[in-house]
Amino acid sequence: MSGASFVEARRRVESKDRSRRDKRMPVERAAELVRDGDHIAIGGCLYSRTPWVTLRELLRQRRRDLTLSRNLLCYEGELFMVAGAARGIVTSWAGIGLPWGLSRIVREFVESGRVHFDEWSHLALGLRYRAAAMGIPFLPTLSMLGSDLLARAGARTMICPFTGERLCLVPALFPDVALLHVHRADPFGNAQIDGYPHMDADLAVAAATVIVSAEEIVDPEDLRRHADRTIIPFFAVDAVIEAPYGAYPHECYGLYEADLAHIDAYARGVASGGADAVHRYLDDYVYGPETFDAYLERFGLSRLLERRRAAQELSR
Amino acid sequence: MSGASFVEARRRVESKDRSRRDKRMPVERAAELVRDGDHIAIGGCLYSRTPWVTLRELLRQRRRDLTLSRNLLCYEGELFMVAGAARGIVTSWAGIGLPWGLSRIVREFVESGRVHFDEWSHLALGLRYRAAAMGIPFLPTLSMLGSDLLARAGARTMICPFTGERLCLVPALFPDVALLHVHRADPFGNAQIDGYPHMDADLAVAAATVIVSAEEIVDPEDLRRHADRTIIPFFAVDAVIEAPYGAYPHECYGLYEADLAHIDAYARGVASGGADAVHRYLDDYVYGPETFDAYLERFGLSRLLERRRAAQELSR
Amino acid sequence: MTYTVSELLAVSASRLLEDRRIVFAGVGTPLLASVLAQTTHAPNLTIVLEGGVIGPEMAPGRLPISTNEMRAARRGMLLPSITQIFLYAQRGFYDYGFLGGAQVDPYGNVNTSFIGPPDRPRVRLPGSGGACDIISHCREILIVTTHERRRFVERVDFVTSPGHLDGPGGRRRAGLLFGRVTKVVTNLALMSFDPATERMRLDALQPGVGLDDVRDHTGFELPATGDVPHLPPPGERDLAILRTLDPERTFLG
Amino acid sequence: MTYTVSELLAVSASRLLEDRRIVFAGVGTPLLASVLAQTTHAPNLTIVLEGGVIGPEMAPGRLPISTNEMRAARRGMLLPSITQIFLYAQRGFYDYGFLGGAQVDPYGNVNTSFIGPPDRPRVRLPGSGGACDIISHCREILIVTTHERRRFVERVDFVTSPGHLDGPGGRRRAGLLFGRVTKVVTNLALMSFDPATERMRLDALQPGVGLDDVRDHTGFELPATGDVPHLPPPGERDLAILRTLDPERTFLG
Repeated sequence: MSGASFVEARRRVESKDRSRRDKRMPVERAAELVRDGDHIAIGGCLYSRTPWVTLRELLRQRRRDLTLSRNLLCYEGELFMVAGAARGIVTSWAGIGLPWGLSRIVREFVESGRVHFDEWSHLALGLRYRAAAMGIPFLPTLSMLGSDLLARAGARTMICPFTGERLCLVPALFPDVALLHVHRADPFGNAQIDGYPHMDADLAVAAATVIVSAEEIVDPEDLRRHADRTIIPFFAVDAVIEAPYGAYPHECYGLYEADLAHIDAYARGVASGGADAVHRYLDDYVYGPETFDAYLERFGLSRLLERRRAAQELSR
Repeated sequence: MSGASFVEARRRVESKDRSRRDKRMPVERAAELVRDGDHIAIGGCLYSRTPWVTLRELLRQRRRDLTLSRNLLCYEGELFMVAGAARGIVTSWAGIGLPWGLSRIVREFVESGRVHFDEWSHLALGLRYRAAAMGIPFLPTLSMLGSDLLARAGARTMICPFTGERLCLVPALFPDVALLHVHRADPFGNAQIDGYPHMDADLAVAAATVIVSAEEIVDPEDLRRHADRTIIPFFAVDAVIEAPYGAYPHECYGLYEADLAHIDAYARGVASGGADAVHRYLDDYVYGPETFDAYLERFGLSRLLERRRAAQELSR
Repeated sequence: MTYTVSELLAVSASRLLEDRRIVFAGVGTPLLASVLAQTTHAPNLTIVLEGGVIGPEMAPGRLPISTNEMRAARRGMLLPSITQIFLYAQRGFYDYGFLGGAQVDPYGNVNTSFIGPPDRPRVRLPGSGGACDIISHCREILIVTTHERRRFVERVDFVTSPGHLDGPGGRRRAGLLFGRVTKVVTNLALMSFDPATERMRLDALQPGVGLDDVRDHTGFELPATGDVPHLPPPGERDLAILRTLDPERTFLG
Repeated sequence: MTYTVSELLAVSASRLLEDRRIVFAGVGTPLLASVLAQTTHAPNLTIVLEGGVIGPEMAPGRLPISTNEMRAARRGMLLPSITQIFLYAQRGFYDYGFLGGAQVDPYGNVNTSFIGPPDRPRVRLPGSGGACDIISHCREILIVTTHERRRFVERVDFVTSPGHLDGPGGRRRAGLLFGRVTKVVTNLALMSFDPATERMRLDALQPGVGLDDVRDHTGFELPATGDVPHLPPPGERDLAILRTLDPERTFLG
């Protein structure tokens, strides 16, 4: 559940094929890289750059016993819980957003013990990914000191040999798989993100297997022209999926705003209908549409284009 | 010599004026922010983005007892040693470059004990700056383990509480001042770098006082349009200097190539003439020209333009 | 002049923010308070948002629901990673941080994790998010929340975010060398912490509120030193600005 | 066919680099060897340079003098910070690392810091640069250097870069869990390390070199198992490629 050990994590990087090669594949094949029981780190944050195209396929392929980690977990967590795909979450916060209050589903599954909720502070979880990305077994921080999170989460304290003061040590988190959705990638897996990068660059280097979906697959020459903007290196990436609107109904900075009306409808449905409403949503948006294109068609082209215009207006 | 302590470093950030305000000033005034005895971290690397405009002014203002730190120290170190301005260097490597062999000046000053050479591995020094930038007293690494550098440099080891294995801990390095040369900055100190960023972003946040020279001062609106490229935040910066060719005769990525012929002439002069040659160089390029423009004129416009064309050709 | 609880909280909090400072703000009341301060007495206040935005400028009618969305990034000066945003806090760059919470105790400890015993909670709350980090790293922490007896408890069920912990020396012993909780703003009162005990004390009352109202809604003893003044009510201009910012009253209630 | 020592070293080293791998290369011989490998048997070899470049493609006649300059960044795919470049190494992404040194001992420990006692050195050398990091983090380390008795010493004056330290278990005891020095390439021989003792042993001789030549130029015992074969000489095509890459012979000597 907590990912690979430090030594194992290094061995997995050493032994995987890190060569520069064409890694494009359909999402159906990419999702096969994920196994039951894996720890999956989800890129983006809340309803920004959520890798829906790949998450949806994991649900369709009925993966089981997954642990999901994410800095702020949005309602994708609810879908995995209700679908019986997740046995644990590692996050600093689980919900949807301020206007929607507590998540009824998270409460049901966590309070009843069906899903384990491993809580870290936002920075502490970020540092766990970063420690892994740096190839070290932990990072020190002043976060979580004095809080009840520290002992419960499994962090440790030490007396700093340089200052003589107490420090919190958070262990590296090496996910089995990272799912990232980016603005553009080349076929080798080099990738760029516009706007806020959240924690994706660390996730890409922390995980043993990395699946990148991209709004656009571009020629390596196009990325080379702005090489200083490329933040995910090909040698970390195992699969590249072409997926315009791949984060929808969540946002992709500069390209489309989140479909808040859709999110609101989902949240209201679940607030009144509970898990049943989530089952219906799974039927309608996950199990029903056979392809990601068919899924997008459920939202309708005009809605997609409207969200794109809204984004263009905002980034002007 | 090793910069501020952990607690003092935080207090200095808290108590400095971090407000968003116009920080443009001439280099003469910016250099007055540096005091005798300060630890100065130098941005860029070797002969890339060396902040010559500010370094030259510190020499002109006859600062004393400085400690210079830099990941790879180029011959600016020789100038400070011969000018009597430096009592110590903290670096992973001191020289000029492969074709020029050992530095006669570094050998003379270090072997005779006049200048202390505090050696860290390249990564270890980078992690010292990064620990400071992260606001933590140390970072763990596997670098320097087993080497004689570890004990000599003042790193420590610990048994990792998560793996049970030995780790090296490198202490945060909080410079008194960081000198950075960048491609563009706004008057508040927000700054962008094109090409390889070296360690400048960490230095900017590690140091108590930050002096940024920029090829170009731009309107804040211009930076906002590509906010995801801005890597130095205004709240860390204390002075902004407008200085086209501010790194010359070293390179500035995409704008001008290093003047290797000039560097070669300097190196050959010192190889045969020793400290006397450095004194002459100081007279000719530092104490002589009263302004940075006058300094650039010593190289000649056609040379500057030729180096610019060479850079454009390379980055095409 | 009538106003909602959220409007009152936003105005009261905004008055605590000095110009030329840097505030780490969440969405909702903290962001309203910060933008209001920018529009009135603190034009050079810089806002930082957890999702990865430094120096955004909010558009009226387009306030973000989360700090991780395009509306939050509008006109941002820097867009760092989330980890970087918090590391700047740990390094000491941010003057103010805002916190709310399901439970707050007299030492300013805050719980956003569990109601009831953590191993078998009555309510599993959403969790820390950045709250534990904000309270650990920002120079001054402002707790802003509605004033209810079940919220202001003698001992939080779980310390998600450490305030003064168990009183003098508590933070230091835990290793928290920097930052402190300084003020608590509610719809009934403005409070701070007694330097000797580091327990909450009453500084001022909101307009029309009596001492007994506050004590009835507080689950622990809340001492006051001498006469307790009343805070000035929200001004017309304050309310007009807030209502322009949030015309659909998503956050104003 | 005549060739310089540098040409011989570059060709011999290039033959050790497999296709589809990632090599952390310095300027001079390591870069020549890597580009030669790309041009011959390893078209999908990726070069990484310390100054902050991943996947550059070198232009003939424009080889960089340092890894921190525009010529080194030519057509680079990523340009990360220097610290990041090394952290990718620490995470385990790089297959090969190159080292040279003023002194090398039978365990592959390398000194680039001091000749003589560190507190009063006869020669203060330039220092580690990234050498200590490369030897600590890359999967396989290749030491490439000229073969001189004063260089190949029984004990280095100072361990700048830890090889096998004092033999079996040495790295592990020090905390170095990953990577190892695998080969030593000189103008006289190709060497590796005996798995039982982790001391250097002779694998092959350069063309025209005898066993005694090697032993005369080595300051420690250098065992060989059985007959020691000769390496094939540089091919005409190898040399032509190198000479096109470095027409001014800045690095080829």
